[in-house]
Amino acid sequence: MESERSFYEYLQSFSETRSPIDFVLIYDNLPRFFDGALVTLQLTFLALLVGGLIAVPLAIARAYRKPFLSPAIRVYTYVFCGTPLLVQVYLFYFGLGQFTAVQESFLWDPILSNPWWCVIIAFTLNTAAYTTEFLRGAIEATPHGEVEAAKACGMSPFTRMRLVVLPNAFRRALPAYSNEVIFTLHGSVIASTVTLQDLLGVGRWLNGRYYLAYEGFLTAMVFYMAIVFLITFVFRMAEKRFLGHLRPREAPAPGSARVAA
Amino acid sequence: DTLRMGVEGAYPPFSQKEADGSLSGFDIEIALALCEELKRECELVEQEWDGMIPALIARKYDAIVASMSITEDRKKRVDFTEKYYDTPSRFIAKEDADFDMTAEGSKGLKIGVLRGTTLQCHVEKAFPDADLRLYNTQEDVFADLVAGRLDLQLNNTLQAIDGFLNTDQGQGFAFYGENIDDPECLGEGTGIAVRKGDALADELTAAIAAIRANGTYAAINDKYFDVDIYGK
Amino acid sequence: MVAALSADKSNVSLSVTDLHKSFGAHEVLKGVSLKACEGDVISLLGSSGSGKSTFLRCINLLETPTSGLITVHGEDIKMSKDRQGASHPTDPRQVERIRARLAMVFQSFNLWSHMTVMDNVIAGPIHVLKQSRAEAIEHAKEVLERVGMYERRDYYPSHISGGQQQRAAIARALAMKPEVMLFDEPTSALDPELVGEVLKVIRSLAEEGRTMVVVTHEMAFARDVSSEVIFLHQGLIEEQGSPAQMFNDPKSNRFKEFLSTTRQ
Amino acid sequence: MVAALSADKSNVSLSVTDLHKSFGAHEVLKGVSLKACEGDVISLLGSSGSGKSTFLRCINLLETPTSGLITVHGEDIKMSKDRQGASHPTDPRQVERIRARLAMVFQSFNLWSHMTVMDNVIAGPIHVLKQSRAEAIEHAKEVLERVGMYERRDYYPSHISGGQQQRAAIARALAMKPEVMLFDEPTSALDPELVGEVLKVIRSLAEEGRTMVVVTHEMAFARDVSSEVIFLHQGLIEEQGSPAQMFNDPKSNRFKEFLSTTRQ
Amino acid sequence: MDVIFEYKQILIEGTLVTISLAVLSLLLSIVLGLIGAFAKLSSSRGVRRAGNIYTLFVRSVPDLVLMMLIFFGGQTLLSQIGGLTGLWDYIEINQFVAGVLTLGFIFGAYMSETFRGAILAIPRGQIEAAMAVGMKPGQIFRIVTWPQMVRFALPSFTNNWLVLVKSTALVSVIGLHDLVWNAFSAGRSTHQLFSFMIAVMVIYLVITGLSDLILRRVDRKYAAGVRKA
Ligand SMILES: Nc1ncnc2c1ncn2[C@@H]1O[C@H](COP(=O)(O)OP(=O)(O)OP(=O)(O)O)[C@@H](O)[C@H]1O
Ligand SMILES: Nc1ncnc2c1ncn2[C@@H]1O[C@H](COP(=O)(O)OP(=O)(O)OP(=O)(O)O)[C@@H](O)[C@H]1O
Ligand SMILES: [Mg+2]
Ligand SMILES: [Mg+2]
Repeated sequence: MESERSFYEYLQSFSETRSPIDFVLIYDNLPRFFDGALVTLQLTFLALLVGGLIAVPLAIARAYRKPFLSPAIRVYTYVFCGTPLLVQVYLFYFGLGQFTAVQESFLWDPILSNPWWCVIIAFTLNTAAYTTEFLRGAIEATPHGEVEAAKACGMSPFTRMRLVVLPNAFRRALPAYSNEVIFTLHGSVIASTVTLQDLLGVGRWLNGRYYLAYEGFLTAMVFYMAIVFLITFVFRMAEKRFLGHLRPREAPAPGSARVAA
Repeated sequence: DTLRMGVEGAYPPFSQKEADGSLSGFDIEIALALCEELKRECELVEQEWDGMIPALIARKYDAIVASMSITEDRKKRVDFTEKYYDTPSRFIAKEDADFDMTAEGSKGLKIGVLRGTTLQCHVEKAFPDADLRLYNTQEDVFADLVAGRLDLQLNNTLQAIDGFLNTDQGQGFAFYGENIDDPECLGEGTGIAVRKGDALADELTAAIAAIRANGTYAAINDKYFDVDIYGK
Repeated sequence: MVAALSADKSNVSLSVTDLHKSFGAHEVLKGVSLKACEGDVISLLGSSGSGKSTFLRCINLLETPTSGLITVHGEDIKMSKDRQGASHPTDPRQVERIRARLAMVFQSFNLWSHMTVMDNVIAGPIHVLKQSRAEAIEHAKEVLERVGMYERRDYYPSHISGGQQQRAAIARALAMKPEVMLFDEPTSALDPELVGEVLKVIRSLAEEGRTMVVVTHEMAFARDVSSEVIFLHQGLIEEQGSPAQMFNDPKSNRFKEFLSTTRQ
Repeated sequence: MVAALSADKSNVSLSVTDLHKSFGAHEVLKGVSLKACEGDVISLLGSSGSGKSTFLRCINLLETPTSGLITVHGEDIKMSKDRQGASHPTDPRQVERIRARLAMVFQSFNLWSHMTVMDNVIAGPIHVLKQSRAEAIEHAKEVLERVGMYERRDYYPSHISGGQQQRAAIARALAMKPEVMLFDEPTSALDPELVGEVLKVIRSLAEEGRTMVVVTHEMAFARDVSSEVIFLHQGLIEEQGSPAQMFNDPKSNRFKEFLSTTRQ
Repeated sequence: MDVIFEYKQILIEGTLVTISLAVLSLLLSIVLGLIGAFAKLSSSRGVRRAGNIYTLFVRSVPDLVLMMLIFFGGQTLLSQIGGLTGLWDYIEINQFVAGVLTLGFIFGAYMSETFRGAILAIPRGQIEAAMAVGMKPGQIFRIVTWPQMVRFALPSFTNNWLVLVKSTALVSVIGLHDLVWNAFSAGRSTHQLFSFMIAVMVIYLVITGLSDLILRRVDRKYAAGVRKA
């Protein structure tokens, strides 16, 4: 208790005398930033999860050039990959909200009236479009010989997909997917422009409330950095676990008996 | 040298954008009139509301003429001129609305205000449990009120009348409750903000008095409003 | 041109009759026939581009033959023509069933890169033959030991040497308990010592009486191990016969020439 | 272990003395010496992983030797050690100059994939030897004709067959008018007919009296063409001598074993 | 639709700002990207680390946050430094210049990854063959590395470019009057946000479609010698 008080006092005197940054305000509002981080994480990962699930069948349809379906999906990915997310979110939020027909439809009350849902839908469609495209690339890049080997031992198309093509593609798409996760996180800041109190929203709120120039942004930035480091770490572990076969085999150090796990 | 005035562009009738991209409105014309009075070249710099003060401190411009209320909180960051107008603020809701506006009863009420305004301060203080939503522009607040995403919105009465209630989209909405009385948050009228210690504050205060005296202020006032908005 | 086939042997495991295959306007196989009885080892020789790989790939329908009949253990693979006149297998199920009985060892191994050696070997038995995992692993152990790869069972294909990959691919094929094995240049990329190793494995399979068709450039192997040698030239069987006959007394000029260059 | 070098011949084009090379803790070359006079053809034999490629790559400093002296036409390549004790060439200019006199033909060709065969051949003469374009093209024509690739001069490497790529790589090396040529398994990936073709070119270079060091698995070539054979084993010269002596009367057990497997 | 036509002038102006902003940022990011890529591939550990920190930092912070920080914070900091040291009174960071610098800085980091990957994708043997002929490092870059690198870099480069064009929309939040900003203000003034958002989407699709076309041409040019599957 004692030390905490003195820390707070130290912070106060430090902020007043020696620093252009007001640490006291940041410290006082840390709980809000944690709430904001929660919103950010929720938006990012829910969008990624649902978007990822949508992307798999779409990517398969694209990779195998299903007639009609594939061009239709391409139009979808082209529109969502080719226009700014900011505009997409506004279109869903303010754009659709203008129409009485939309306001009176069954979709309005639980879903479109709520900024959270608008943002989630826009994010999900957006990340699904990107994921579809690079997953398609990974599926198409499956070594032809491996598919033939699967055919040659009599596997059905479904088994081939499940056992050879998809595991292969997922693993190869992993680095690209780590980028997509980070870009989705970066994109999630747009939520703050439609009233959601995500991390940046809290940062902007702090700046707006106390008329500050950078304290809110700086604090948000530190939180974002922490999240990205965490994501990067998780992906590094995943790559170690799943991409073992793509790494060059490290020469065993002399004298170290390597036990196969 | 040029005097750069920070203004907003989405707060009719104080400031708005015309089809040709030019700005108009009460704040805009006041800003131009002050420049003329000071015999300085004038440049208008558009800025979204929540970056207004940071951008001033960052010297993107030298003064803010954007319906900014003079409050104690803001005075910690910037200096103000004397007020150049003073109008009250009031909630707006659907005509038939009926809410419990006590601190406890307002729990979960969806209230929209412009981010970084005195009104944000007031709602946070008076209705801590309300679902406060912060917007980048006043137009977005109205849009969501109409869309039904908000129960109430709070802003300047004059702006609300001309920018909303008297327009097509404002049909079916009305003021709700009385004018807000919260000097601590809402301050003492609307002034022009300048960087701390800038002598420009006094020059502008003098200029405001001058245009009030020579009738320029009245002319602009009458162009936009039926009443004198300077207050007492 | 097609030499007399060793007709009327008891158990015909694989027979191919008058197989044609074109890629666009380019006719790669111009009527190739082959009959392999249980325990036969047929060596397929021929210069680069003569159509050897294409022939093997047609047998298990990785390429669709333009025309011709393929019979595996008495079962004809049914083919039908679509409206454009392109030929297709009629019944995909039948193709899958037949492929499960024909194992292929690819020139470039084609091991599944995201699976360890063990997983490569048990994938077919579990998912195609519907064996239990335990059963498949038990059998895999046997075949891996046979090719001397049991120690390396937990390595990924990219972490083992070429010779080891080749042996893993053979183990994968063996694990399917195939009736016929097709080998496409199983020693092409190996150094002389590894060539010896791999051929030893194939030789031991031959001794067991397994039916095999082997595309090879190793004359010594063709001579010592096979029961029949086929020399393919420009999509046709140029010469065919027992190894003794073919190597000691080649008939066609083209084959003589081929033998002379490979002997340097 | 190092056998007596054929000392005191008139013109020594390349000499390597006591070359060591480690990758981390793994010592790949443990002191290898070699002396090649003008017109010598030295064959380097050895099983996979014995360090043959590493040795060739050290000679033109694509790998930095851990220690040892390399002399090209009387000029020592100067090496110095940095603070961590790692050795580095002292003068990058000298290395570039010496590399221009030593041509290397890589095991995997390494033709520049974005240039046609002709551009591959003239790039070195123009940018390194500072020949004019016309002059370089004229000379390129000569070397391309020599390896029978002039017709294919406008093809990109990916559009010609392996044997043709190999010959283009030889032409690229020849165009530098090198004093010494280093070949790394120049026939490893070819079919028997192409092997013959490529070896014929190398043989004709030998007859012209060019100094060459050739890593090869082709015993017939080593026996017939080279003036000296070196057998490398685990980073050391296990046996060394004239082809006649080496092939007819091998001394070391390891080399005997090696010979027996390659003869099957 | 009429409204859009009425406001076409400011939409056109906004489009021009967006395009020039994107192109200038792209040029800056290419320069920074090449420097970054070579820094990361440098043999000096310190230089390598500097290159890595650059990308790590940019990856860690959302563009918008970085932009706001640089735009508001950077200017304030600059003024404070000027005030404290007395060296300068006020240095204006022009919004457009700030936008170009910020976007260029951010995308330089992504470009450096793109270029590094492309350089690494060149088979080692290609470089070794050039070394074996005796080429100097500069010649190797010009004759072998660059022509091959362009092809490997292009897919990821294209992707970066498309993301960059879209990111210019974020500068509207810091008040630069690009296409999105102008469309927002027009949409709000006329209460026709929906129509203007659709117009913005269409304009963006045209821009991305056009650049796709151009980049495909470049790809064809540098694909010489590549075997088509
Ligand atoms: N998918 C294809 N499309 C077009 N032509 C093909 C295709 N596959 C093979 N060919 C052609 O068919 C011919 C025979 O090829 P194949 O691979 O069967 O030869 P091979 O006898 O196996 O030669 P190698 O010894 O070099 O492996 C070649 O001329 C080749 O160019
Ligand atoms: N860059 C490297 N890092 C670590 N070890 C290496 C490296 N290059 C080669 N080695 C090791 O050095 C040894 C010799 O390799 P080298 O390529 O010289 O063999 P080689 O005699 O040419 O074999 P091959 O006939 O298979 O080409 C091998 O054990 C190899 O694993
Ligand atoms: Mg073949
Ligand atoms: Mg080698």
